[in-house]
Amino acid sequence: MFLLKTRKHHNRVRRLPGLITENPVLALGLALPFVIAASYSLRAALCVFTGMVVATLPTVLLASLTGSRLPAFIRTPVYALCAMALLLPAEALLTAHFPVILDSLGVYFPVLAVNTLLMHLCEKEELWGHPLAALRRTGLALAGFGAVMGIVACVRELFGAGTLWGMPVSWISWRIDALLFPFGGLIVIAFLAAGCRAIGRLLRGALYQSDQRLQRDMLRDAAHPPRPDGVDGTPISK
Amino acid sequence: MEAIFQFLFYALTAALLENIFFTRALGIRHAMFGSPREILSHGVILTGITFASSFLCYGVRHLLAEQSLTPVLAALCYLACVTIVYLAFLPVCRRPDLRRMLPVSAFNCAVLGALILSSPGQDSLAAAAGFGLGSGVGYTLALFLIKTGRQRLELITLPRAFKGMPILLLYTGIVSLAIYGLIGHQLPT
Amino acid sequence: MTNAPPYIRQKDSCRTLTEDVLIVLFAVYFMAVYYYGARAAVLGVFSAGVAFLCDIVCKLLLRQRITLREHSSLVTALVIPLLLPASIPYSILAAAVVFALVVMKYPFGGVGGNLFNPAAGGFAFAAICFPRDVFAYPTPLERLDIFGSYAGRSVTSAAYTLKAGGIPSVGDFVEMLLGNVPGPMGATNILVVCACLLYLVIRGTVRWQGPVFFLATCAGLAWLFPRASMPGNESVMYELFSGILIFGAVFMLMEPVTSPKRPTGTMLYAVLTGVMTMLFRRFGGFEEGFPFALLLCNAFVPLFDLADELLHRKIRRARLVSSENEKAS
Amino acid sequence: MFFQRTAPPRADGPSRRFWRTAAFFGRGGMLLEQHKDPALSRDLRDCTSGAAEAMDLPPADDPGSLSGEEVLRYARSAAIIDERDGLLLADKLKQGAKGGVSLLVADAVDDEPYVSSQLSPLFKLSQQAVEGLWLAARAAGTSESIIAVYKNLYDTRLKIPGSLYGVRIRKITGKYPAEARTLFTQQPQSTLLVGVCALIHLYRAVHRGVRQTSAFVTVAGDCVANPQNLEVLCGVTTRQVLERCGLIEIPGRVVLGGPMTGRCISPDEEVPVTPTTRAVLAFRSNERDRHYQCIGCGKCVKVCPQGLSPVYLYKGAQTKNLRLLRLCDAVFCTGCGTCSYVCPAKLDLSAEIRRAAGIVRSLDSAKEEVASHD
Repeated sequence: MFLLKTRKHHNRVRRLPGLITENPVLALGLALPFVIAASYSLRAALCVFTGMVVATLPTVLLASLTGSRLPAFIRTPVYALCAMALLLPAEALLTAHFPVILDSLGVYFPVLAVNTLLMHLCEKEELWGHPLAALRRTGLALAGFGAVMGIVACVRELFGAGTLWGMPVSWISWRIDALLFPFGGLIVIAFLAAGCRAIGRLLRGALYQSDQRLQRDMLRDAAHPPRPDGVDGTPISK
Repeated sequence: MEAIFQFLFYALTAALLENIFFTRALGIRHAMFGSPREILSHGVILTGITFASSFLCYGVRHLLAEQSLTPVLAALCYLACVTIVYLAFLPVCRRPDLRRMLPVSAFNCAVLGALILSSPGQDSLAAAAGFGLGSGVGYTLALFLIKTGRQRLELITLPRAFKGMPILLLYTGIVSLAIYGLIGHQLPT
Repeated sequence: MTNAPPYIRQKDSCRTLTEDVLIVLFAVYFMAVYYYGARAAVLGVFSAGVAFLCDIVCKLLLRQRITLREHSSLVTALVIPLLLPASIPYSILAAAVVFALVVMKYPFGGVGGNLFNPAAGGFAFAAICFPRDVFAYPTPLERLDIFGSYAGRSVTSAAYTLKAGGIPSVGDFVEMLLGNVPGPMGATNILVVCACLLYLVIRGTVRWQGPVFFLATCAGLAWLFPRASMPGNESVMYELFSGILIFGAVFMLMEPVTSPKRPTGTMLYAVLTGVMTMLFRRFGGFEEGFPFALLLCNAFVPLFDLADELLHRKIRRARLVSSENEKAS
Repeated sequence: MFFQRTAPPRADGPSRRFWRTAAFFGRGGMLLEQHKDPALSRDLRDCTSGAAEAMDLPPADDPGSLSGEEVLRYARSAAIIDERDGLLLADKLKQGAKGGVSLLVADAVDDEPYVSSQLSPLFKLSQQAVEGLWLAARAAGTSESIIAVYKNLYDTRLKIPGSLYGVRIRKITGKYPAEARTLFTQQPQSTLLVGVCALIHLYRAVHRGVRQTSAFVTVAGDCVANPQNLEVLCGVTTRQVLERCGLIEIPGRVVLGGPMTGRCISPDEEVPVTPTTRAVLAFRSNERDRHYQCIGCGKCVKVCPQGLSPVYLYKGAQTKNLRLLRLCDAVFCTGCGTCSYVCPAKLDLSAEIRRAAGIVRSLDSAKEEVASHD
């Protein structure tokens, strides 16, 4: 198999596991409740994202430092309590700016302390003992999570409530209220995940086709090399 | 007698009406894989922990009723209760797979979500316990329903982009659309 | 037909099966046009057009063969307008049909794969997103202009008064039977729908156990727990004739793809749907609970089929044992 | 096609009666239009042009006094093959005699449409058939013998007498596949089914001392000019048989055996006729109805005589889901073809399920071998 371009693309993408290839929400299915039920408006999505960042980043750092030393059964409670403790300042900060949003989020802000993205990253043995790698991996995962939250929140708020960041948008005349409820989020996420998977497959197909064309050109060149053209096309003897 | 009625009423609403899986989309991670036996053990552990810690949380709520607790602080206390119940459960289950599954089943969105949701409305212990038990049982039934859906989806030739997680999310979305018809309005999250 | 035995096949195919339902639907459309004028027919043609476009796009995306012989999405598209009022704006009808096909049917693999009834899904989506338009009905026999939005006085249907706990004073038994009652476009003319049920059962497209057990359960529950203080039989009449109960029992309950495969499973499915419908009507948020109950019970159909398979596995074993005993004796 | 024995639970006592009544209701099968008429009413043409091979045994001078062993020796030297299942008639009769069979049944059950290759010899050469039946009864040592004939509502013009030369005729009516396959096979020890054509050949072997060189074949189908029953030499190719009956148009496909369980050969292929080919049918091929998917209408489930659910077996076979194939007992399928006949989506259910059942059977037998080794 001749996969020059595909391999080059794959090496480039492999270094960013969270954003492009293994998106934690769409591919691994982590932290789904927040993307489904809590991202009905852009501001709510921002609050949940900041809460997630504040809760996850330090906890994973702590996990990578103390992971191998703590016994198995005590690890999860420690991470959960640490994440919840970290959420306290985050909540104070966010109630200052968005008191109404945080109140309407209700259960979804405190539950950030036990979300599956956090547990998944803390239990990764390969990150134990390498705080820098853990930081990088968590950063990418959170970026992937934030990207999906942003897209879903924009779609749902724009078509669901006809507003963007609270301000009504002029060119939206009708509103689909179903998008604001959890089942609307589930359906949007399902189509987003399927779409991303289909686009990924199309991209890989295009790369493969270009590889095949490249191979055919190289074979044709190897078969009869292009004549090094002298003034009147006579071969220049080496 | 009145407590029993309240217990049953809250258990039923938590299990069928305000099912935390379909109406609040909490704990979807475990709906995607797992054989019926794993689902059963996950559900039983989850229900046990939620039920037990709902007693503790009720006690905590009464002790700290005076101070004005911010939601996250209250959640911290509930998490402490869950940890206590989790540590109490540890010596009970011996089997290695149960021991490995215990932390995952104890600390997930469904448990903490159910406890936080049960706090505002109820004033009596029976109501809180009923809500805890009902949400655990409702969550397990929801997982089994998704399991039968998954078995049915294996028989159909799905489009390639929808195989696996996307079609499961769509299936859950349609069932929660149906249950939304029963509630009719957005539940207080 | 093919080079695998048997080489002779029955004449009717999927096409004739769906054509039976189409013939019957035209009868209901005829009644709708009689009551609400040409707008009913234009709504049907419009939704059929939208469904055809969705078909083309989705089949191209799924790389499926586009044949004009398959009418199952046409049936869905023609059922949805009959559930909605005749004064429904065209945009909402288009949204319901697109949701029914693009979200409920094609992601599950096209024609034979959907697990949920697309028509019920389309109506549920429209009811949740645009409740004002879906539950405001024009009075029958009143001229509706074909295009544009409806400006007349929209009335509430019998289901609404039942939901509010009152006794619907819409009309006596004959009025409701003939459909001269404000309500969904096709679902109010009970007599025609029952004739359609008879035709479908005789043609074998619909198993009789489904609608019969479903309507029996609904009638029983309506008799036992009337929603307003009225005698049993009146409560049964109002419950069955209001909303889309009987129309749903004929066209949506026994959709071949989403209903159980054996008669025993159909009975359980119909009883559960009946109980759920009455539950949704009494405690639900919307005046019409049947589509939501149907979607929920479609999720239980794999369970009923599994129970059926285990039951018939025992029957086969019993037949085996009985044949062995005869051999031994 | 006896049942594939899997370990059945012992259901006895009152529950057994409940299950047996439940089993009775799930009879399944369906009423097929028989199309037997032009072929059956026409007379049986003998196309063997008198080529009869003499046997090493001389014809018996007094057939009435032959003992059982002598009849067996005639059958074995005439190498008569029973057209029902392709076994040697001599072996079947010997096994019947050894097993103490009480009832010998002359099987003229043509329950597949178009096919009447057992009915017309029975009625056209009934004297030879009955004499052959007595000889076979003596060979198998059975006390009682009857003739089983299939007739359903569609072939109204077929008049079946009550008895034939004193032998009672048992009419089997009802749906395809006929109960005879399931009724008689339920008591293999007490009954022995022998084909009518084999009995006719036994009579000729004993009385005329000729070997079996011919077979009775029905030639029918919507491409055949005049469908009829022929007695044809074995080894004659299907093309010659079809040309003898005349073809209206080029057939889309030619079927050996019944239309429900036969084997398809392409029109220009040359296949010799053997004693077990009961019919040669030529059909027009209309390839119009294709590309439907299963819409789960449940008609195949209602029609399956074994009470299986072909819709799930087909899905299990398509997605290679062995758990489902075993749950729904794919191995119980007898390949009668009614599910494919009735399927509105024109899917080849019975062929697919038979293939899957073969896979499941081979896997199970392989598993048993491995289990028996260690």
